[in-house]
Amino acid sequence: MSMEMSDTKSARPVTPVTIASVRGLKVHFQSKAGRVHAVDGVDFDVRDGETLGLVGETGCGKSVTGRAFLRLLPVPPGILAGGSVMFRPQTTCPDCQGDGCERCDDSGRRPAPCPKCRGQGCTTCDQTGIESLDLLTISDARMRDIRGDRIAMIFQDPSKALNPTLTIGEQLGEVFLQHRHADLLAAAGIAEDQPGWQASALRRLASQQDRGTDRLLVKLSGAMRRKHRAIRQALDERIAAALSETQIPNPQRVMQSFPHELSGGMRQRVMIAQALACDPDLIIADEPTTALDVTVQARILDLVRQLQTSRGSSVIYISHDLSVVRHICDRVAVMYAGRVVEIGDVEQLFTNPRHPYTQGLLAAVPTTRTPRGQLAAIPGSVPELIDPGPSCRFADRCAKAHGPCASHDPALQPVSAGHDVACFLEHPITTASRARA
Amino acid sequence: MNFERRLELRPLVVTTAIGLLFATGAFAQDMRDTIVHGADEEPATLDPSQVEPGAGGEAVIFHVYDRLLTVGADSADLLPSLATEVPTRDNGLISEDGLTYTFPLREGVVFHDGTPFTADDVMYSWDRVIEMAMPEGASDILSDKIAEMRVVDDFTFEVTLNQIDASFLYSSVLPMTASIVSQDAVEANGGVAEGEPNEFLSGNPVGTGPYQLAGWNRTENLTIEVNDGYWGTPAFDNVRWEFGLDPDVRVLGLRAGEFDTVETDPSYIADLEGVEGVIVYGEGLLLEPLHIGFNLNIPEGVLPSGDTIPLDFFHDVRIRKAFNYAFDYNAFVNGALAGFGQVNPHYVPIGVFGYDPEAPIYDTQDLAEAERLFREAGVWDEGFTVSVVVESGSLFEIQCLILKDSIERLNPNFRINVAGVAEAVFDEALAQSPVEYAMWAKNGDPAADPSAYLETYAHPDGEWGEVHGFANGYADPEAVGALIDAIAQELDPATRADLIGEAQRVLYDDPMWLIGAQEGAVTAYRDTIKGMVIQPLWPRPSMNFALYDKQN
Amino acid sequence: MQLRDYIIRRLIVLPILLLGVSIIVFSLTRIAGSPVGVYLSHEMSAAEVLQIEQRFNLDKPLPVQYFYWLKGVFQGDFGWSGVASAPVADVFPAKFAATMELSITSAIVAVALGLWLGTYAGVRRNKMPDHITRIVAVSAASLPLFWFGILLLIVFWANLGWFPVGRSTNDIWESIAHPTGFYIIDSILAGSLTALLDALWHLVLPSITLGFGGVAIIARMMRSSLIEELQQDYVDAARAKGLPERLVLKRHAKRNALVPTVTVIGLTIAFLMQGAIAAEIIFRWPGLGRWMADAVVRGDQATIMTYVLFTSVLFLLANLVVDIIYAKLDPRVRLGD
Amino acid sequence: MTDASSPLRRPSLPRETALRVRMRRSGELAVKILSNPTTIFGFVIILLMLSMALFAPWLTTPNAPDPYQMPRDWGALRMPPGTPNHPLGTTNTGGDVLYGIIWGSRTSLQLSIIVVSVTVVIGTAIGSIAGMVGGKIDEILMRIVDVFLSIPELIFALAIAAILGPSFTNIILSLCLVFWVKYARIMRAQIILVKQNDYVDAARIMGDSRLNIYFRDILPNAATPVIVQATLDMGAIVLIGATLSFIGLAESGIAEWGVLVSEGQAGIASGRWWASTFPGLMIFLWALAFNLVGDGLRDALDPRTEGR
Repeated sequence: MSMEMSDTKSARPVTPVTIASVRGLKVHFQSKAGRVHAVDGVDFDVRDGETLGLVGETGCGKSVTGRAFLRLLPVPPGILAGGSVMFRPQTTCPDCQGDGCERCDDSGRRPAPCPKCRGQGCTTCDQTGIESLDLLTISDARMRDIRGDRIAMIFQDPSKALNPTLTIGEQLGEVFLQHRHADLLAAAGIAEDQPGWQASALRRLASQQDRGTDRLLVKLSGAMRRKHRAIRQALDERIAAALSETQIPNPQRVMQSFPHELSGGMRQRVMIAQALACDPDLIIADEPTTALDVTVQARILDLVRQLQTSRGSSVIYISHDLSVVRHICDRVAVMYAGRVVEIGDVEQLFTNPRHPYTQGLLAAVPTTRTPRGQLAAIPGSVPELIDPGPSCRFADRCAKAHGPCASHDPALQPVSAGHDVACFLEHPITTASRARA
Repeated sequence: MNFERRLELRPLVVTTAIGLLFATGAFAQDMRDTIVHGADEEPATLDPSQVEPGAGGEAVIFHVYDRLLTVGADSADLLPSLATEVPTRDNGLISEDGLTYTFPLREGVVFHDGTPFTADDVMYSWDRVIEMAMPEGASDILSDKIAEMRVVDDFTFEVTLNQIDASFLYSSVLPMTASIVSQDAVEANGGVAEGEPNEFLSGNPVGTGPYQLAGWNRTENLTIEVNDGYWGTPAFDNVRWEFGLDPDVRVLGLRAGEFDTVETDPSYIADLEGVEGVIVYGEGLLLEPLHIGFNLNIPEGVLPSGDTIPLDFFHDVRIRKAFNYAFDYNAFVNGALAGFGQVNPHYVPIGVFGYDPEAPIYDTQDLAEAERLFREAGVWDEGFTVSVVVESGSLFEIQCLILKDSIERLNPNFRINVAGVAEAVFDEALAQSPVEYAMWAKNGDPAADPSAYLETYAHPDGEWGEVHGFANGYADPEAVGALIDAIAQELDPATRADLIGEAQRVLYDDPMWLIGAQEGAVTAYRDTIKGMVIQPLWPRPSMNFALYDKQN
Repeated sequence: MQLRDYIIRRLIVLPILLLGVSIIVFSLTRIAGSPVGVYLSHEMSAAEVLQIEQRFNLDKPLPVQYFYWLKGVFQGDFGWSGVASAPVADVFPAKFAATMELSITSAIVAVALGLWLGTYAGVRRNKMPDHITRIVAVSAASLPLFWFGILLLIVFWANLGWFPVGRSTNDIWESIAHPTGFYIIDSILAGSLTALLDALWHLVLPSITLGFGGVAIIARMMRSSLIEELQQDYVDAARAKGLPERLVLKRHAKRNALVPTVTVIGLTIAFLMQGAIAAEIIFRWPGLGRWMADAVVRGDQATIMTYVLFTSVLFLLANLVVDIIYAKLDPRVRLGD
Repeated sequence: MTDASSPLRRPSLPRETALRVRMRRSGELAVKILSNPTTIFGFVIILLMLSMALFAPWLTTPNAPDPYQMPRDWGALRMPPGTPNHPLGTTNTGGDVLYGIIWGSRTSLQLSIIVVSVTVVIGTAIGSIAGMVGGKIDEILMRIVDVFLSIPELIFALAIAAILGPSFTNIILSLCLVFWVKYARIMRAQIILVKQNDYVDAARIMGDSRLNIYFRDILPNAATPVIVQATLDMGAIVLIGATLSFIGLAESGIAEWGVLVSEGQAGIASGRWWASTFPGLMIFLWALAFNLVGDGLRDALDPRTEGR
């Protein structure tokens, strides 16, 4: 695939295993004025270990697409109007127990086997033997297991995404308690199937399913208090470890702090620590540096990059900042008005943009060579997405618009290996299938 | 209403309660029942020297103390009590000159604290009231009349009056002032000091009465229990007064059986008639005429700003008469009082000695006559505005509203402002002399003898006569004063009755009050109470619990 | 440390405010007239009135009278209640207990029900339960408490006869001792189930009446702040962690929504104090409110003064407690700024 | 620096456009307010009440000489609804309940208009002085406000009304004495907030007089919460005023809803429900209407709270 990719961007060569694929995703919002087609048929794949950039103007649907992975869409007024988000969770490689071997490309992880056929291949998994979940249709309980554990999210503004009334420790701890309570119990010396009401009470406490009486029991019984303290201690160790991984100095103190007592950069580090706590397969980073000072941005970006490489997680990096995307991503998908208009390797796309929108976007990025006072802009404004008709969404603003653009809807089609564009300039044959559909 | 259904729930609770009570044994021994009375007003004090006439304490004092004489249930006639005989001229206990009264006293009577009763106690009790002269109390009833008191021997007591006074014996019946307290108990607890309330006696009555105080939880209740060592006919049951309850709550409590007797007024009787287990008692009249006073003594510049009347407005007898003609008596008696009451002439109430039923009275609204008199007085065309001050929310206020409606309907230029004020404000307004309102409404204090009324409410030199300047209004003030004095001093009943009848006629022609009605003596009680009787001469609510027997 | 300083500062200001309140009310009462009326009967002579004025120092100049009143207050003497025919200080404890019992019960009803209802509606925004809650809330805020109480009386007492008026059934009340004056507590101390049931039975209608308005206020605020909190990023962040909705709601959204709601609960305390007057009149509850109403109608100034003073003490303390809870709930709050 | 001499005199054109913008905005605002059905419901009730108050002399025969006194029919006490001449029944003193309801709307209207206008003016003035002048004066005014805020409003008003004596005028007076505090506080806070805006600084730099700045730049921008609060208080004041008269602080016999509810309560044990029920319903509807309109106004003026 991306043969020209520089070493700094990926530590290891990847076989193009697709960890997630989005097909025909449509998310609409019901408003008083009508139905807003915020995301209207988005297709793309996320490959294992890669960083996929999702770029576009505000309101193009990139955040909604990102949130669809975690089903964090407000429903209503949001409507999941169609499509699928297939996700292949990874599991510790059974051959090397995570140490890294040939079969798992030294990553220590392999796609989880299909639970129905145990990896043998069946109709459910399309004979691949690999578990594949449609994140839009799985049960809420299954979704919760995936959230924070297999797929995590880094939010745009850490000052809003951290609960102001809970300490950092409490908020980070929730992730471990939710997904790693078995480890915590084990660390405290309680086996998963240990009988007895005391063990049950502690298990409930460790998995945040405690009843009102459980806390009382812990207060009353000395033995339980000791065990509980052991759980808390194991938890604290994990929280501290997660924090120091994001290069937070003095994690013990930070754990006791409330979000408003930390700087913006520190808060985003906390968010990152929280997202990475359970070694997720996929991280949705929704403009994680927009709310930060420029000086802090770079350090945070480096940190994300570094942690991602060391863990081999995949990242969907949502941003409107092309220079950042170019710096950090392996591949880029350009979105416009609820559609992906161009997708490809970062070098290909930046050196040879094919879609007029991408071209305009790139031209708008000021470089050191841009003369003073000559900032380019794309004329016109983003169209309203209420009940759009069959036409290229960009047609109104496109200098190269011609015949079919106004009456037909272009589809994403390859122009070169790993580089797809949806534009009639590239595919003059009227493939108006979507318009008729 | 669906009252029966409300009662259905009670057995459930009561059964549980009884079960529990038996378990604790709280109810086990006491064979005596307790009559529970829903009272109107809590006593401020139980000291006979300090209790106000008509205040809640008077009823308690009535039951725990005795007086020298008493009034029976059936009539206004005097009966012996701590004195063994009622002094009369015939039995020689009133001296020939009518000034000296001798009271032979009962022997072997003991106070609740065990000390014996003697003539010294009588002397001490009356002296004490006169000496303390508490402003709240009514010491002048004794001090105005008595020239000298003497202890003749242990069981003979003598009083000499300033002048002949036909109503004096009734003074010895009044629970406030005339009750006999234990000298030893008082001397041991603060003694007597002029103008200083006695703390001990205000909460710890030591008397000889048929009851003794058992407990007083301020703001909640007061219990008296039967005095087993009583010299006279013993009482049947203990009594508990429950305080702090609105009239309608008392009525409900009676319906629900929480109370055996209640203090109520005619407007609630409709809610009680026909209720199972409740008997409505509606015989006789209270001796507290509901009146509206005319002020004939208004100083310059004190009237409320809206009033347009001249200061001598009520000096004109035609105007006073016109008001009396204009009032809608029917609305008051049959509407507000629900028929429990009677139109009353003037200050010789129905039921006191000497009342002459033949004398003319204002008893029907006569608007034509009222108009004629107003025109004659020259106020018809110009009109007037006058304020009448009254306690807001009271029956008296309703009387004022009826007056307002009556007068204002007569002529749109006539305006009556009903100035409803708080009770304390009203009391303060009336304590001013002269009063800063042209009119006010309240009721009279009960008395057993017509002279008490006539002197207080009609005599130009009497209490209100002075304050209101009756002398400015009577056609012949001296004659009225002389007539009332004569009634007070006339000891021959027949002659006295004639004089009283004459006074009624004089006061009809020259009225100083507008008397809306004489309120009916009504009450209601549970049918478990036997022997119910009401005597308006007993302190409010005119009940003597010693006569009532509760039978379950 | 900072919180403690704040509390101390507030407690120091409290008596100053009370002094201000007492001066205002005292001067107002005395401008309108002497309180001598409660000691008088309507047929006293001027000399007798003067005698009584001297006994109570009412013949002195106004500032001296205020000094005597203040001195009395410090000695626990609040004057003579003409309404209760007893010293204010003697009557106060029992009435206070009665009112507190009612107010606390109502507050519990209002807070518990209000929070629950607000949460229920807020989570189901724009669905049926939410619409109903909104209608109930706006209606309840407009409902004259005294009228609502009367409607309850008409239905549940006069017609159905399910609930009584007053505070207790007399015989049951008499059957136990009253060391605290709180009927519920006393009945538990006495171990009397009958008395406890009697206490609760009498509390039902008045506490519903009194609590209802509070429910509305609290539910309304809880609903709107919960809706606001549910739109915050940190709620999505909590969901993104994989937390079950129960915890997202309880630990994150609801807890934070409580912050603004707590200030409204503070307002509800004032609402309860005010409402207690009408509720006590309607249900014949022998508490401070009814006493105050009687005092107002009969011009009993000593009672009015005491009531106003105690109400403002309670009110200020309650507000202080609310501030403290507020600071505890939200670490960002810096008190006293 | 006077306006005329100032070289930086503000051109008159922007003010006109500002006015036009404001007019356009108020048109939009009206549309926005009226798009809410519950607000319209509130308006309808208010209109009905107002017309009832306006046409009271034609709807009933006014009681002579004082129409604000209940006409008492002493021959028809405690009559149930449906009695001839008394469609909604009579009170304990023979007052016609329907008459009380109709004329009570006038009493309530007087009460709320007088109290709200007086307290808004006083409160705005005091709050403005505190907010504009600041310093010692602000400090003193706010300490006075603190004292007033140490007692719940109704209880303070109750105490004052009790002292003044029972009359409807005194209820109005006592509410005026208590309610201004609220507006003073809102106004002061708003002014301090608005003062921080750049356009106020700009106006100051331009050399506008303080009074000018206050009336042109600060007051209009600070008034919104006061307007909303005043609308809500139109209802709340009738509620509190009725509570005071219920407790017994109005003169008796006056056609006032709270008085009627109070008079009626004595009869409910005996099944006379009507004398309390109907007037209470009127108080409820009155307060409800103003609450609905006030809420609608707040939603329209402060979009942040919409739908709550």
